[in-house]
Amino acid sequence: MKESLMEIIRCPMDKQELELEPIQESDDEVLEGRLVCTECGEEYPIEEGIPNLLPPDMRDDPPA
Amino acid sequence: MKESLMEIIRCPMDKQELELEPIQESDDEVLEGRLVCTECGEEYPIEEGIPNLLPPDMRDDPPA
Amino acid sequence: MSAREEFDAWAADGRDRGMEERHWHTAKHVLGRMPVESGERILDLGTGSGYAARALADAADARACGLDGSPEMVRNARSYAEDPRVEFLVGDFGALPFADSSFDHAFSMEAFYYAASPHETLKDLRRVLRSGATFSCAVNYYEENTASHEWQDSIEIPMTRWSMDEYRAAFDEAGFHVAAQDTIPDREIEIPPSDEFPTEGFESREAMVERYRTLGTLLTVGVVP
Amino acid sequence: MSAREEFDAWAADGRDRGMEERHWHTAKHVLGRMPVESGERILDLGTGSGYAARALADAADARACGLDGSPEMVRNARSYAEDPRVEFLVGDFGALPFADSSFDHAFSMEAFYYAASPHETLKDLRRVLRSGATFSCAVNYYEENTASHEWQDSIEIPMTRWSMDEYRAAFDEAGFHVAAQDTIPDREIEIPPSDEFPTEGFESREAMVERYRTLGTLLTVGVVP
Ligand SMILES: Nc1ncnc2c1ncn2[C@@H]1O[C@H](CSCC[C@H](N)C(=O)O)[C@@H](O)[C@H]1O
Ligand SMILES: Nc1ncnc2c1ncn2[C@@H]1O[C@H](CSCC[C@H](N)C(=O)O)[C@@H](O)[C@H]1O
Repeated sequence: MKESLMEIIRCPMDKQELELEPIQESDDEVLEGRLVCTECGEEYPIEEGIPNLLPPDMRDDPPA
Repeated sequence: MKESLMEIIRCPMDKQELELEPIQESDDEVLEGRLVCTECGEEYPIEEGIPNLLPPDMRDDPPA
Repeated sequence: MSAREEFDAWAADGRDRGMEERHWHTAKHVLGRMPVESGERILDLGTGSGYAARALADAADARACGLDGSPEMVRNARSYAEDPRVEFLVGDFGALPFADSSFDHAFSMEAFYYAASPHETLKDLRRVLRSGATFSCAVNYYEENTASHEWQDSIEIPMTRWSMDEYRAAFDEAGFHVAAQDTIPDREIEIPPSDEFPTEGFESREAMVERYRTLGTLLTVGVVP
Repeated sequence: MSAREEFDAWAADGRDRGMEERHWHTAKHVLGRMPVESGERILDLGTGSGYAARALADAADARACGLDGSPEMVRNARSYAEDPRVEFLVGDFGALPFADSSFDHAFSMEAFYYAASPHETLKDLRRVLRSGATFSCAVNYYEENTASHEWQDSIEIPMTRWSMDEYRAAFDEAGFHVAAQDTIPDREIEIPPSDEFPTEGFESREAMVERYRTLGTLLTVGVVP
């Protein structure tokens, strides 16, 4: 995920701004990290360069 | 020309309402008549059922 | 020669019906895309033989009004139409004789570029269309269609030759939202085998294929905000 | 099975690429009509393999963002795209993770009807689109396409089957102006000779011709006022 995406992505629940917490970065992308809602505090993972902005109840792995 | 067209036609010059002066009518159409602008008084002919709403300087027959 | 004399002469020659036949190949697709609801009022700008007004009334149960600057064209158009939902009048693109928000949609085929002041005509069109109305503007004469450039040589009326970008920009400037733009191929016109070229119109078969099958008709659709 | 599990399984099976190949026949025409300007931001809703996002970036020099609810689809889509103008993210049609007026246009192919609350999704889409933005919504599953009705039997996710009229009405209700509606034929899919019918999908050659060459893909284009 490129940082420029921060301009448009928001918390799926309350549409408020997100804060980017990078964990691992490449030249121009965040590969691992977190997006934290500045309003509700909900955390959204960035894994293998892909932000997962599903609502929290849809994000978690289904029970096997 | 059907009378219902009066709802939408206007004087081409000042876009004001027209008054219908029928001369010859059929069942549901005005075949000959005049449309007179309620504002500027300009007259537009209806001939063979067709209203001619060209601006006056374009309407007149070209000199032969 | 004035526009009126020119097009009156075309109508007297029966060119209105010839255009109808050729233009229908692509115009029917333009008409088919228009989101017309039953009972809506549609303007056909530069109606010629009036085929689009007739088709809209017939297929969509719309009330269609065909405007044309040539009294002879309109006389013909009226004589071809029996449908009480179809009306015709004589008027000029430079002074649309309609109230504000008169129409739910507008259509124009191979006519718009004859407007003496196309930017003014677009603005006036916007005025006579309601909010949410569409204007489907179809032309075969445009910059990218190089085969069309020479058409200006055979007619004294000045023709506006915009590119696809220029159409979008002009719509935008007149206050339309550009909703779509496309070139619609003419898949129906017969293209003779290679050995019959050059023909009167085309140097080579490839040029004719490009003109019709690839470029076809440029459609720009605007929506009133 | 949840939507996520269902489509993750499709992605793992390589069905994303299969859909890309088939859907491209009509999707390319939808994309070709979009009035995209260089540098504009486009949303591809239910991006699958991400082909539309790639094509928009490539052809129109746009910045395309593909959203999909299936992490496996998005992983694949990211792996196929090298273009820095293309981005992908995981998200659901029911909770679009974007700021107001984020996009200049939106596109969706064979995905919209999976939305759990399609009316809500349309309203939310309107929110994330700027004034003047278009939404091109393309579906093969719709009321008039009777051959598509049985698709629901082979998938547990509920699918919304609107008619052409219902699409226009829903767009209208969500605050879009309907700018165009059309069925785009698939002229490329191979249709076997009559004696090979019935096939798995079609009783007769006529039924297959109707499904693809006549009905094809339903496109509804909305514009934000
Ligand atoms: N300034 C103007 N005002 C009104 N009509 C005009 C005009 N300039 C040209 N026209 C009309 O535009 C038409 C162009 S020919 C196209 C006719 C028809 N739409 C078709 O597709 O066949 C002619 O009928 C001509 O009389
Ligand atoms: N509720 C939802 N939210 C987000 N994506 C969804 C969704 N329901 C279905 N999808 C996605 O929509 C896609 C439909 S398949 C179509 C993919 C692609 N547009 C193409 O034309 O080939 C799948 O990738 C699926 O994961």
